[in-house]
Amino acid sequence: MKELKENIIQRLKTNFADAVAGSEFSYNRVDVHVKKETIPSILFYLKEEMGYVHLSHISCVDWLEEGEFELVFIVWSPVDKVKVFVKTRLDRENPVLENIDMIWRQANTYEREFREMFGIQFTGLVAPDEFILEDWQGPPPFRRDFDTAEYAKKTFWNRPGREDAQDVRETISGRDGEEIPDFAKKYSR
Amino acid sequence: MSFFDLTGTLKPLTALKQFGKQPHTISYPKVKKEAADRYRGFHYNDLEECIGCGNCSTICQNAAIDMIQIEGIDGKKGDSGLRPRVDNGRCCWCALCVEVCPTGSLSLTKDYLYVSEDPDTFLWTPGVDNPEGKERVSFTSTGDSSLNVFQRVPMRELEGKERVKSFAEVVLGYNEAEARAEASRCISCGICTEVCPDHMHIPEYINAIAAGKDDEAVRIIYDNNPLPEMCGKVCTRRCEDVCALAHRGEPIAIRWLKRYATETAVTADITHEIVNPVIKESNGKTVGIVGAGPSGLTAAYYLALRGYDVTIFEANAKAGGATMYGIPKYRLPIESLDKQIEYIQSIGVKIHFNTKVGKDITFKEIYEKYDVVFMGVGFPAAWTLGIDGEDAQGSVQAVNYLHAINSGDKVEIGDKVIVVGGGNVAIDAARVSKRFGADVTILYRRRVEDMPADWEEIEGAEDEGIHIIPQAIPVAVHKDENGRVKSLEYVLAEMVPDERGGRPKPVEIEGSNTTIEATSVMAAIGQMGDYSFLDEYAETIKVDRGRFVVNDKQQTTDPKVFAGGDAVNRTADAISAIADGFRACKAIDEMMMGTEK
Amino acid sequence: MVNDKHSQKIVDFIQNWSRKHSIWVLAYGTGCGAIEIPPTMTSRYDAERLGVRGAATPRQADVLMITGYLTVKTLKRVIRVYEQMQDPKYVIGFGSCTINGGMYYDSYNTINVLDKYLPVDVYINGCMPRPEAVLSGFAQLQKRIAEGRADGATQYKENLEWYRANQKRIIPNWVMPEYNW
Amino acid sequence: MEEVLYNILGAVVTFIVAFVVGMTYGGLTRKITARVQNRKGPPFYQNFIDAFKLASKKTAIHHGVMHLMGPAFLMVTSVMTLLIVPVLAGNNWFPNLNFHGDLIFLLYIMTFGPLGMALGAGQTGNPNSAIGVTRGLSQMVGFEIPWVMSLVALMIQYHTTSITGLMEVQAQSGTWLMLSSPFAFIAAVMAMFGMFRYSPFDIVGAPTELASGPVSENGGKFLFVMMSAGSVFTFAKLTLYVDLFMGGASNLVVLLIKTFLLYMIPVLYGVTSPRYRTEQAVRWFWGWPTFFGFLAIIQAVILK
Amino acid sequence: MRDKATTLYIGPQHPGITGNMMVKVQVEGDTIIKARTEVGYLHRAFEKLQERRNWLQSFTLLCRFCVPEPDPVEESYARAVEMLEGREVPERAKYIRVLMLELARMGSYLLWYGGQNGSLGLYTMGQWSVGDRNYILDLFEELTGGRIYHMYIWPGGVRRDLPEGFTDKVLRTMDYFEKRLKDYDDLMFTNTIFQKRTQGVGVISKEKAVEWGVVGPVLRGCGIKSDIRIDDPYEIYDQLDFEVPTAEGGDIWARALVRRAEIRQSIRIIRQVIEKMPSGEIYNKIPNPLKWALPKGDAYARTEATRGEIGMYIVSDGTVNPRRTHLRGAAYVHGVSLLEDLLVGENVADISAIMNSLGTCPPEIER
Repeated sequence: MKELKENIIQRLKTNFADAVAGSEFSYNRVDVHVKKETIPSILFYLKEEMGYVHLSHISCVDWLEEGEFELVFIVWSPVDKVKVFVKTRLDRENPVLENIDMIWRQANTYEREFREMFGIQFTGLVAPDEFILEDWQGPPPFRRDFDTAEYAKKTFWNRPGREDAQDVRETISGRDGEEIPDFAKKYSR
Repeated sequence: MSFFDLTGTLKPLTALKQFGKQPHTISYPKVKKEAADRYRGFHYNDLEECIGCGNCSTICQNAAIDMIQIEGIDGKKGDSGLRPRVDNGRCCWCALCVEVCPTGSLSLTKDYLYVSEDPDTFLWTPGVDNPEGKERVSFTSTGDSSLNVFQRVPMRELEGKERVKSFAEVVLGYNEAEARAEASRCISCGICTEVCPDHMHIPEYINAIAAGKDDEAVRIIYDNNPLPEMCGKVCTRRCEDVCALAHRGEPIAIRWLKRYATETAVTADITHEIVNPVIKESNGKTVGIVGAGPSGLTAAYYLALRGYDVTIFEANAKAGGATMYGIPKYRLPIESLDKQIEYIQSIGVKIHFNTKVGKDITFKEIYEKYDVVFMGVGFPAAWTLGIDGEDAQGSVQAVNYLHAINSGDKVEIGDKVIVVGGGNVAIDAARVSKRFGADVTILYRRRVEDMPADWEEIEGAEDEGIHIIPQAIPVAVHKDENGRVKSLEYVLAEMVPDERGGRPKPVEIEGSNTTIEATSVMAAIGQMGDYSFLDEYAETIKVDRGRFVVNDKQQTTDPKVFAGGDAVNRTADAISAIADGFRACKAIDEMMMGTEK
Repeated sequence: MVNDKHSQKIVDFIQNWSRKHSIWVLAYGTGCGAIEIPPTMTSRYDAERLGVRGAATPRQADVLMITGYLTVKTLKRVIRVYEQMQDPKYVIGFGSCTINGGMYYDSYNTINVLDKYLPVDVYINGCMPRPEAVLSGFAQLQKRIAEGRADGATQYKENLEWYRANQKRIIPNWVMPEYNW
Repeated sequence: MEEVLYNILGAVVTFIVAFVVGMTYGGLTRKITARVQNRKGPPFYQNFIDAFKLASKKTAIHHGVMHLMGPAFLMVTSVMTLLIVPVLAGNNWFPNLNFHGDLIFLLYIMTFGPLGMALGAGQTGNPNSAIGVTRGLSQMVGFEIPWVMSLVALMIQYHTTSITGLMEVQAQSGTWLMLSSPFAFIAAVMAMFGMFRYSPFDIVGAPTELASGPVSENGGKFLFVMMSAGSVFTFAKLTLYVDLFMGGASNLVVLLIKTFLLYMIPVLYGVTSPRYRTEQAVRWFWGWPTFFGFLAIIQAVILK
Repeated sequence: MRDKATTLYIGPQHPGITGNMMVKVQVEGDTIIKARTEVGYLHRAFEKLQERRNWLQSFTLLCRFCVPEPDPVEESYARAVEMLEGREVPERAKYIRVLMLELARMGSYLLWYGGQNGSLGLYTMGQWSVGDRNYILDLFEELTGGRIYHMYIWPGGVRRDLPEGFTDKVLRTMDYFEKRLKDYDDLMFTNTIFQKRTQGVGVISKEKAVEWGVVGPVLRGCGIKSDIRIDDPYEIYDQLDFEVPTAEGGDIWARALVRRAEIRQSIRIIRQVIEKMPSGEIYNKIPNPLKWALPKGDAYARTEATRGEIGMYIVSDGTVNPRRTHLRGAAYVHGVSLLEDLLVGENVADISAIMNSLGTCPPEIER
């Protein structure tokens, strides 16, 4: 298994100059980081040359603090029985990636979702604008800077009758006269 | 597909045989099928067992549980007085609230039917609105399934045989991983804070430790306790008694966690750096403090932070009072205490050592020189046993013995020591004696479980080979010809239940007199105050039953004089003294700044 | 004769009785609660015993079951469907989500309180309500009908403006025919 | 004059009986289906409750005149059929408009209702209705062939185009036509599957495909009218079959037994069958049923 | 009507739709010339909500992803968390998990029996199988305390041990189903009309299946032997003896045959699991859930569900809340692009049947 995994990384590295191996795992998983320009070619290579015929998943992670989106393509080979995670980072301000739905057709659905939920543009993607949301006016909702609870509170109504709820900590500190300084409050639950 | 598929046409018709069979329909309104024994239906809360910790409310990802005040349930120590109310318009019956309930009072029942036309009737207070649920409880929390971690991270200690060899600290303290693990057990309810005399911000600093922010934890701790490391080692930690987890498991090691956090600040300088205290500009007011015990130091520290000019008069050569001289060094190393006092001094508190008020300086001088006086004088004198032969050589008071040892003096105790009493002082004296190679026996009037000392201390003593004779009342000390202690005679007692409902009383068993040999006898049955230094002020500053009379702001009958510590409160422990000092500080500040309400 | 009080009473009684025993539920699984509808309707619990059966289109249906949460997108359709239904019509709120948001109280895409947008006759507690609970929900609705109190549709008409305002507040692109009852 | 009044009264009675029997049969069907489906099912009078409820519903659907006329067409068709079919031989309470050639007239009138429905459904603008109606008409084309062939065979064989004529034939010979003209009977029964629109020929109003098809825009009172028309029509058709092939009935009990037994054939087969697609259904009707129809005609030509 | 294409809206309110979604089809006569799925009616933004909840609280949302068969989602999440954290699961818990998963598989297939036949008008089958499914739900209720939402498989193991006499009950239920499945076969699989309606409808070729990322019974119905339980074994599936049925043809009929065989394999697995079930711990307890932070990193675990591959991708930034959880729903692939493509050229009457045979489950698509 170990040999096989090293072999995969080696092959990808020789073919794609920007491929960097990610952390190692004890189970059947290989991580490869590439630049976003390489994504279509490396996926095509994996599918056509190495037998990674099944695109298991595409995921997108918003690393707000780092100003980047991470796209993860998980492909699977029924022969090697190894999952290869191809990861790339996109600039959060201008997230553009090349469309890959000619390699795997189901990628189309993922791309539609990411376009809607994260605002990532896929060049060459042909699909209707709206996927899940309808007449959505806010920012792409799955970005981490969109606060769903606040939006829900503002937009939807909550049933009244629960205003008499009390905080346990406040009740007790009110009873015994404890004064919690402000810098400590963030550690209250 | 054949031209005509006879089987395919006729075989399905065999389904018609079902017509003759009894249908398996449950005629629901007529026939009711009981829900499974583990069904997750409506909540039921045992109101007696619930302590209102609110953990259910915290874990609920739907914000369905509110903690509310209920008529007939008042808060008390260890009980916030609040009870959960479930919004069934939010609940998803995941029963996480059951899994995290520390007392196991909350459970789900087999009842699931509720249909209403009024959407406002879906707010239920379990246990109040469905008292009948008690018999229908189905999904409960057992110790095994509970998501609370009931086992404390064990504290590493020296072996019993090892530790009697020296005064090295017995408790080794948590390392980082242990502290994080222990801190993350905390459910942050804050019920403990009410019991703490000083109302320390316990959940906050534990959470800071759990989050890996030790510095923050130290800052939070120093918010109202200037001697936290001392507390972290020797506090009586009543907080742990009411810990929500203590109901079904071991309480959070609050004391050890405090110790861990404060020990990360290795020196006074580092402490200063971490706490980074904001010292207000001098406001020109002066405060005189009698006694550098915990209460005096606390008052001094916080008054100094508020810009007062603070001076402490201490009779002994070192500050710390009873914590310095009463507690053996294997529990509280002298370096630790020094570090904390150095830190307090570093923010501008002046301490005059070896200055006994009443002898080296009169109380009058202090009273007149300072704008406010705070007295944290403690209980310097000890009770005696009041039995025959107590004047024998080798018969000492345990407090005095500890004081002498902690001062570095040598005391001749021989090889057979008997300690009378069951408090911490008794155990301390016994364990110190053990470290000097003596064979130590403790006599106590009541049973072992009645001993007021910490159970950890008692266990530690037993580990070290100290023999405890419970239900033994000393009657006489026998002297040898040199006037030295030769033996102690005691009588066994039986516990008689108190008719008025109090705790059982020991009653002597006639004729059970026993005599054991001894080279020294130590009495550890209590201490008392010495207020002779007051002189003419004894009239204005009233003393009642051996203690100063103070109001809830620690103000004595003389408005200019405040008092705290053992000389005021009945609990007689360091944290109460610190609380007194802190309270006095606030009251003094209010009085001087004119913000008194 | 119709003006006669007694005969009116009898007519009402018969009407309510037949309405009570014939409840056609619109086949619209708006949320996850739809998973307990098949067991309720099929052989084990067999709601048809009580006269409850499915109706394929809103025109034929009496009851609109809101099975759980409603997304804004679905709400738009649900309003449309509700307005297509014929009087008398009833709404059953099914599960926690219809009462106060349930699990999704903080989701940007689901409404929290159903009765702000549609008149609800009966709420069934649970997440998810068991078939028994669903059946007792129907029983409660039957009771309400028999007592002549199931007047959600009338309320909707009377307070149409209020409902409309609430609906339009969260549905940005309002393209719907006028409600003509 | 009196006779006319009696006839009108009799017609009303016939209608009521047909309605009640049709509804009860519907209810019994539901009950029997339920039992086959391993459940208890609704009470047998459930259809009446449903009908009352539908009648008591306010109905505010406006799609135009033709849409309003749709259910009316159905009702008219049902009543006409009912009035033409002799319910009980010689019973004054159940008069009928028998005349020579009424069998041929029936063939036409029975398609009249669906056509009316088609017009109505077309006007609703609901594509489900439109498609449903198209399917209904295609399917009708399917089952009309064996049905017509079967009737034509009877007409050829017994030289009569009236129902009463055929009944008399049976009364005289003492044998039911289902025995003397078995192929015609088989073809007719097979066509009946299509007529009653139970599975496997219920594609017209298949809820899972077309949301109940032609009736999808009809609720409340419309549906009530359609439902009662359906019940009456069911009764009329069953009576017609009984009259044609099972010797008619002399009293109500015999009639009920015969019709019920006949009715159970499509019902029970329907319970255990999925539905055919339209073209499959048409192909089915043009297969074996038409083949039997041919046989019937051949038999008729030979035996005439 | 021939010359003009009619637009049909199948859903969202439609008895034939599988869940709350819409298929907009343009038809000429009865033939579909264009299809467009529209989803989003059930979008609750689970993954967004999970970012606000901690790792344990997130767990309660999982079973809502796909209600007919919630356990594979729980399983995927639990396994992903365990993978990320390196948490061991006790042996007995693994067996109980497999038992749960297989029971859930059976339940889901029974519901499919109902759905597939309902779409074809054979309601008796639905009444039978969905009614019988209650016996499995009863088992769930007894084991987990909930009929539909089990919330049972959680990180570290399972929540409660088997109640007393539970295994006997399971075996009795299995006996019942073995008998009952024969009746189902008589009614459904031998039925000419069922065969006629399903054979040659909704055909997916092998090549297409690979290109479109088809998974689960649909892929096996194309003659490709692929099952995560065998290929990427999890829990104790590699120690069990069972077959992965396949069928040739790629039409509804082939998929139905695969499912028919799989439900029998499930019974076989359940019998084995009960036979081999070891005793011991069921739960490797997590620390206090309020302060349970996972190490930084990501993990992806996948489970074979009745609709295909269900994967859970989780990313932790080292805090108590997930940075990202992302469900790979099986229907995600089948329900949108594949369905749109597959419907073209089919008969309107078969839309519902095709959707059912693909196992389209809209809450899995939009989450």
